[in-house]
Amino acid sequence: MILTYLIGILMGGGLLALLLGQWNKSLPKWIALGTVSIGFMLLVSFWIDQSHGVNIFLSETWMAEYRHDWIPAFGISFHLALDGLSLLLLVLTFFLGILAVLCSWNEVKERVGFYHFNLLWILAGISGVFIAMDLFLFYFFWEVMLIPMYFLIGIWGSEKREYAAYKFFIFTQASGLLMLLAILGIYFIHGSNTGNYTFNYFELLGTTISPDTAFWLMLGFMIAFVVKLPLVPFHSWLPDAHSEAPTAGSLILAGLLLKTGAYGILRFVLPLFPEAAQSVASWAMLLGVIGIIYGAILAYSQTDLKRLIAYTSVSHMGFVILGIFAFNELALQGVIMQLVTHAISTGALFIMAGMLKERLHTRDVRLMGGLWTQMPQMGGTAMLLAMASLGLPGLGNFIAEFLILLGAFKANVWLTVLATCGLIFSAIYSLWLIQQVFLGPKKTPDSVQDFSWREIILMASLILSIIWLGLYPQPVINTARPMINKLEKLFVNQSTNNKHVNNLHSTICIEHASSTASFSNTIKLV
Amino acid sequence: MNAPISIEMVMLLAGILFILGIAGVIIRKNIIFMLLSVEIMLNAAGLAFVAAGSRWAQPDGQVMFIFILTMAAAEVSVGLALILRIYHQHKSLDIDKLKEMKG
Amino acid sequence: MDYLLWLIPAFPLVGFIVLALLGKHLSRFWIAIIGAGSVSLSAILTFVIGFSFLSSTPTGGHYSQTLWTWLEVAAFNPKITLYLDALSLVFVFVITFIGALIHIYSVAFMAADKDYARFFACMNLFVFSMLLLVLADNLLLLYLGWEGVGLCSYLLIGFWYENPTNGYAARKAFIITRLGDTAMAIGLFVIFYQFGTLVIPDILALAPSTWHEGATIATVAALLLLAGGIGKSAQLPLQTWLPDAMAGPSPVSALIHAATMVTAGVYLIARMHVIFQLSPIVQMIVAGIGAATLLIAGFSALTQYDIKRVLAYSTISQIGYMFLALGLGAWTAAIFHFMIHAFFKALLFLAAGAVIEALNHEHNMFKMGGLKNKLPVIFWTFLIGSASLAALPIISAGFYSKDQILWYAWASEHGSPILWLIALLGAFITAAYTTRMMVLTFWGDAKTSVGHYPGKLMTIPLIVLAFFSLFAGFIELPHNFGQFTLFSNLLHQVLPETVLKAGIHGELLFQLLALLVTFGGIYLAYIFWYKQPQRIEKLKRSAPLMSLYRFWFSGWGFDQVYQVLFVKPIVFIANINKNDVVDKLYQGITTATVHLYRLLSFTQSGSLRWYIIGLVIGAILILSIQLML
Amino acid sequence: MKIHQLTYIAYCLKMDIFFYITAFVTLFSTIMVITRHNPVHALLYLVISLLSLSVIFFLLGAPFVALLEIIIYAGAIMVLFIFVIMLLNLGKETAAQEKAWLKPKIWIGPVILSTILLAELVYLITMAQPPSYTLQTVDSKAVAISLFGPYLIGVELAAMLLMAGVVGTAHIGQQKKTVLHRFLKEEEPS
Repeated sequence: MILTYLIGILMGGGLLALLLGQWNKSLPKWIALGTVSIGFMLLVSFWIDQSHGVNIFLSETWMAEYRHDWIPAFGISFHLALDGLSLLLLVLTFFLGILAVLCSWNEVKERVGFYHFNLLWILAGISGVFIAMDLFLFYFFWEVMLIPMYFLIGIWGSEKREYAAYKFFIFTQASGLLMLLAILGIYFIHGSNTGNYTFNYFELLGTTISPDTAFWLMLGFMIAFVVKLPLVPFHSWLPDAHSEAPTAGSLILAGLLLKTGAYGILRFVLPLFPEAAQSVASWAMLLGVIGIIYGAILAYSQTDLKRLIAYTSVSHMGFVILGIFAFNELALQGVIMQLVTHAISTGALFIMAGMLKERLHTRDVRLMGGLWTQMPQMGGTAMLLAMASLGLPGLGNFIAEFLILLGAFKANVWLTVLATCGLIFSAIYSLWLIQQVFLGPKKTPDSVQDFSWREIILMASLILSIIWLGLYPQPVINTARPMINKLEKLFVNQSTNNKHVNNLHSTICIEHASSTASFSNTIKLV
Repeated sequence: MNAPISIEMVMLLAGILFILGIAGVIIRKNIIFMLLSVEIMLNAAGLAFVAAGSRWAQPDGQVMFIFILTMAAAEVSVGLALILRIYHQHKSLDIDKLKEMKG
Repeated sequence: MDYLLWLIPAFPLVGFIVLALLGKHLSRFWIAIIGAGSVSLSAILTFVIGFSFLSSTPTGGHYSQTLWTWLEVAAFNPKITLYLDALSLVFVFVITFIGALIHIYSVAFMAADKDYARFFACMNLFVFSMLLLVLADNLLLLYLGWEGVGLCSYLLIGFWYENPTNGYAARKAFIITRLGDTAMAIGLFVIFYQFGTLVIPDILALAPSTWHEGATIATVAALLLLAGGIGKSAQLPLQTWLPDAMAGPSPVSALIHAATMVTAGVYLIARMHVIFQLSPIVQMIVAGIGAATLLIAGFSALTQYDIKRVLAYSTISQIGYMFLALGLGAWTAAIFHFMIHAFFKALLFLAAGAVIEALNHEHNMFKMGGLKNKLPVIFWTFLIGSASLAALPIISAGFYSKDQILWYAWASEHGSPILWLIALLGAFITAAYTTRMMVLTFWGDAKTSVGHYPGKLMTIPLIVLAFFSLFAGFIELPHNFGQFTLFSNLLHQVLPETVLKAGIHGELLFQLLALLVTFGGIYLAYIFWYKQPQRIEKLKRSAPLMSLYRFWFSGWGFDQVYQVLFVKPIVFIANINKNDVVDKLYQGITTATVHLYRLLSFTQSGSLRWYIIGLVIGAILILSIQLML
Repeated sequence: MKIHQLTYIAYCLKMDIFFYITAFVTLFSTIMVITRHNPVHALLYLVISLLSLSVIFFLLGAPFVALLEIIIYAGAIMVLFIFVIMLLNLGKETAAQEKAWLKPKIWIGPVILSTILLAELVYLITMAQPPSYTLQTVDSKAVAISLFGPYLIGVELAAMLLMAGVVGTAHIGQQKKTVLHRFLKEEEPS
């Protein structure tokens, strides 16, 4: 039942904020803060008693489930379920939700009620996406999450907000429609195979589809998620949306909306179409690597601060694709770590960019410089965040990127080598960001005051979580483990039919024989 | 008394009349002449209907012709009223003057 | 005693956290106490642990302490475990002892600087990550220390951040070392998939059984680790960052770019010596790189006018010696040279710092001079340091460590006359540029007045380091001076003995030859830069020599080559592609639709005649289709 | 052969020629309608063409329609036309204007188009070779029965159409009363 409470609270809070917004300006933000923190507390308490209850190798992955018929005629039911992956992403949603409300405390002046309504409904949409187990419901939340974000960018954005809002909307909507086609496709195929027409995820899992239709359906799903998780050819909406969105908007955009794409692939594309995913794996990994390098090079040349950070998240998301299509436990754990740590580190960078915009009224990096002297605290946090984004060990991002690369190394050696070179480019743009904004001679004439108490709390919570994830990520890995094992079993028995059968003892220990053989012949090829 | 005229002949005549009507509409620039040519086209159509009706000995052809007549009557009346209005406003009946409905 | 092990890195970490968070509010006195105190505490602790380690070597020859499991996914579960054996003991001793001295020195040296707290915070963080690097039991923890050290060198090189050139030098250092780190990361992947674990002792145990000698995978793994080492130790192709790294304060150059960080590569290769032994080709490459770097850096040092850049190039060339020794399989000689080099190079850098501050930030040696009697302490300590650098026989410690490398260059199994000749030429050049430096800074007439005399806090560390630069050498005497090899006995618990060629003798002859060469170098430099400076003028006039001079001065043109080959293209691509070619694609679609709209609106021209003609054309088309079918 | 058969054949022959004559008259008068400059002449030619058309209807055995044609079409509609033309007094100068407009350059294009259309139409009609049955007459009784039988709705719709026509014409035709006042020159909105 907790699942419906979570979404209900958010939606109700949004409406309340909207209604009370008319009367006085400051009430909506307190309502928003209240609703999101209640949700967060509820979730964390659920997670704590779950982690006591569940032992590490629990086979039963689903922690909570709630099902209620919505349109029985078409087999559509209000079906929510929670497993390790969704729990992690939900906690992340509520955590970033609180930060979003906090960081837009005095940034938004006009129509505050409607602003917080949008904010809360985006969060409701996103948490809905993470726990919906009915494909129709999933698509419903996919749209619910999209429209308020369009308003957020369109109304409270900066100069080119209409262009950015349109672009964002058209990109996501068009790909979403393709996904709807795929959903209907699988709905009808399942219906014709088994007679009962239902959108229920668990029943759709087993449908047997001919390989080429499976390929096209998989592509339908993939296009929606690949646009959301910006993979290179479809990424051009991200920089515009980010640079024009208000701080809270870009925080949620970077922190959560990108994750819905990755979550979608993990939840729907891999389990529903394993063979099709396997066949397209090497192409997807190649696109991922291109994304890493292309995003990094572009980030280096930007002059608008938020665009620069946006391109860095394009580059980081390239790692996610590389990890997903490596199909082994190491890479998948790395992907989930990357989702969490990227959300926090890029979210923090965006809050930082928002603060700089509040102080200097510009996002142009060329006009900033030498801010360290006036704002040592902000400089210190920015340095740490830049180090997180370039993957300094001891911070969360390193764990994620190392696991992804380690996992992907087994799947495809040369692509991983190329991806590791991406790390060099990430160093170049992160240091370039710090050099442009904080170091160098002082360019800004007026004096700028450092962090206020609200900002300190904001930043401290983010930094502590990055460092905690960097030094002790085990809780996150344990929560995601059952789901990952189930996913990996799906792909391990896929690969048993190829020629060198890996040895019998369980998948726990690495197959020496197969990896050395495959690895040495790749080397001989060179 | 069934006349020995073959149906294609009549159809041919109707076709030619129709073509003449279209030519008239296209060639002339004065609205009245265009209206006239439209009348010719209507008659040609009516002829074709009646010919077909008599060919199959069905009254439908003639019924259709009657409908064409009523339509023609209504159309001419409204058309001519419009022409009066145009004449008052533009002081000329040149079709190319009426260009306001541009895309 | 191993339960105290975690305190050694813990002290500097605590120092860093306190200074980073509360730095602004503490007074200078307390900042100095915390900053220098934390490292001295861990130095003292190292003595205690070292003493107990040497007196009663623990079972298995190492202390180890597991703090917590860092990560546990499928079969990959690296733990945060500290592992102290003979090799890491030497390194920890050097880091903490010399680190403490440098911290004490910088208390006085940086007194005038406003970012006092930030300096000590970064220095403490550096010592912490270096200790972590050296005490790590698995390669992932080593990698954490490895990158942490790179970060601190970035922070400290760019310490005076107002000046953008410092920022550029700092970024250059970080990115070039990052090149090596990525190669090393790939090496880690290879090793993990070969042995299923990253714990160093297990790897060294499993390696001989998993790989046969000269296996392709062994070569690949060794090459990748070597690339990591080259990046960090500024060896050939990746050495261009060290001379620019002199933009940082002198204590930083002393600690990071002389004693500890740059030798991280040496530590890595020494630690993973089994892998290198399994692929002789890579060992030859290591020796080759060492020899080439020592020559190139030597010649470049000869032409520099900035005192710190001379020392930077000399560091590169001395590390070249260490790589040469590692390549020859003379593991203990390399580590011995590392220790001795740490002493006298730190001394030289600190003394140079004192000289620079005395002449209020004058870096150019040709503008210095006559400081012999003005700064007597600095002069004597500097003299001892350069004697040790030039490997003055018998008295200086440098002789014992470099002589060993020279001897092994000839006598060891992989040694060859060419390598020995290169090493000898290197010794000659080292002697030359050291005396040149001495002569230009201390002898001759004073060109700039001494503004500020170094206080007691700066001179004590210099004296202590001078003492070690003289007497540290005696713990490892060459074989023909009697069997007194304390240092290598200690290290042979971890590193294998060096195998000599059969039937090699006459070490004395080689020592005499080395002696002659060193004195020759000193005499040559004395003549050229002190006795008859007009010879230099004569040489300056000949054009080819001048172009050679400029070539050497720019570090054999590596910088320009890299600028043209790598930096310019990437910057060019980035700037061209500023607003995203792929975005153009989508804008293309929108402009296409606009054009389509304009085309269609042309057909609604408003003239009735045009519509009717359109009707007729339509009719004709339909009829013609009807005809065709 | 019986006498009535002979008269019948003669009758048919005569009838055939008769049809061709009236067809020729219709065509000629329609062409004249299009080419005349003076609108009144064109209109009169149109009346002739309508009359000849009603004769053809007779020949086709549709006496009711023929009469209708004469009464309504030729009688009512054409008279309306003449009335409007007289109202607009399109006399000589419109004829001159028409002559100016009817330059060969203008009508060459449309004429080519219509000849192509004509060619296609003729080819299509002649190509399909249905056996040429003789045409039967359909007297007005049958027409009336079907008019008020199956086509009842059609008739009602036609009635509505006419009513709409009348209302439309009344509304459009309303003249704006221009009140001539010595000082204020304002127009009452129609």
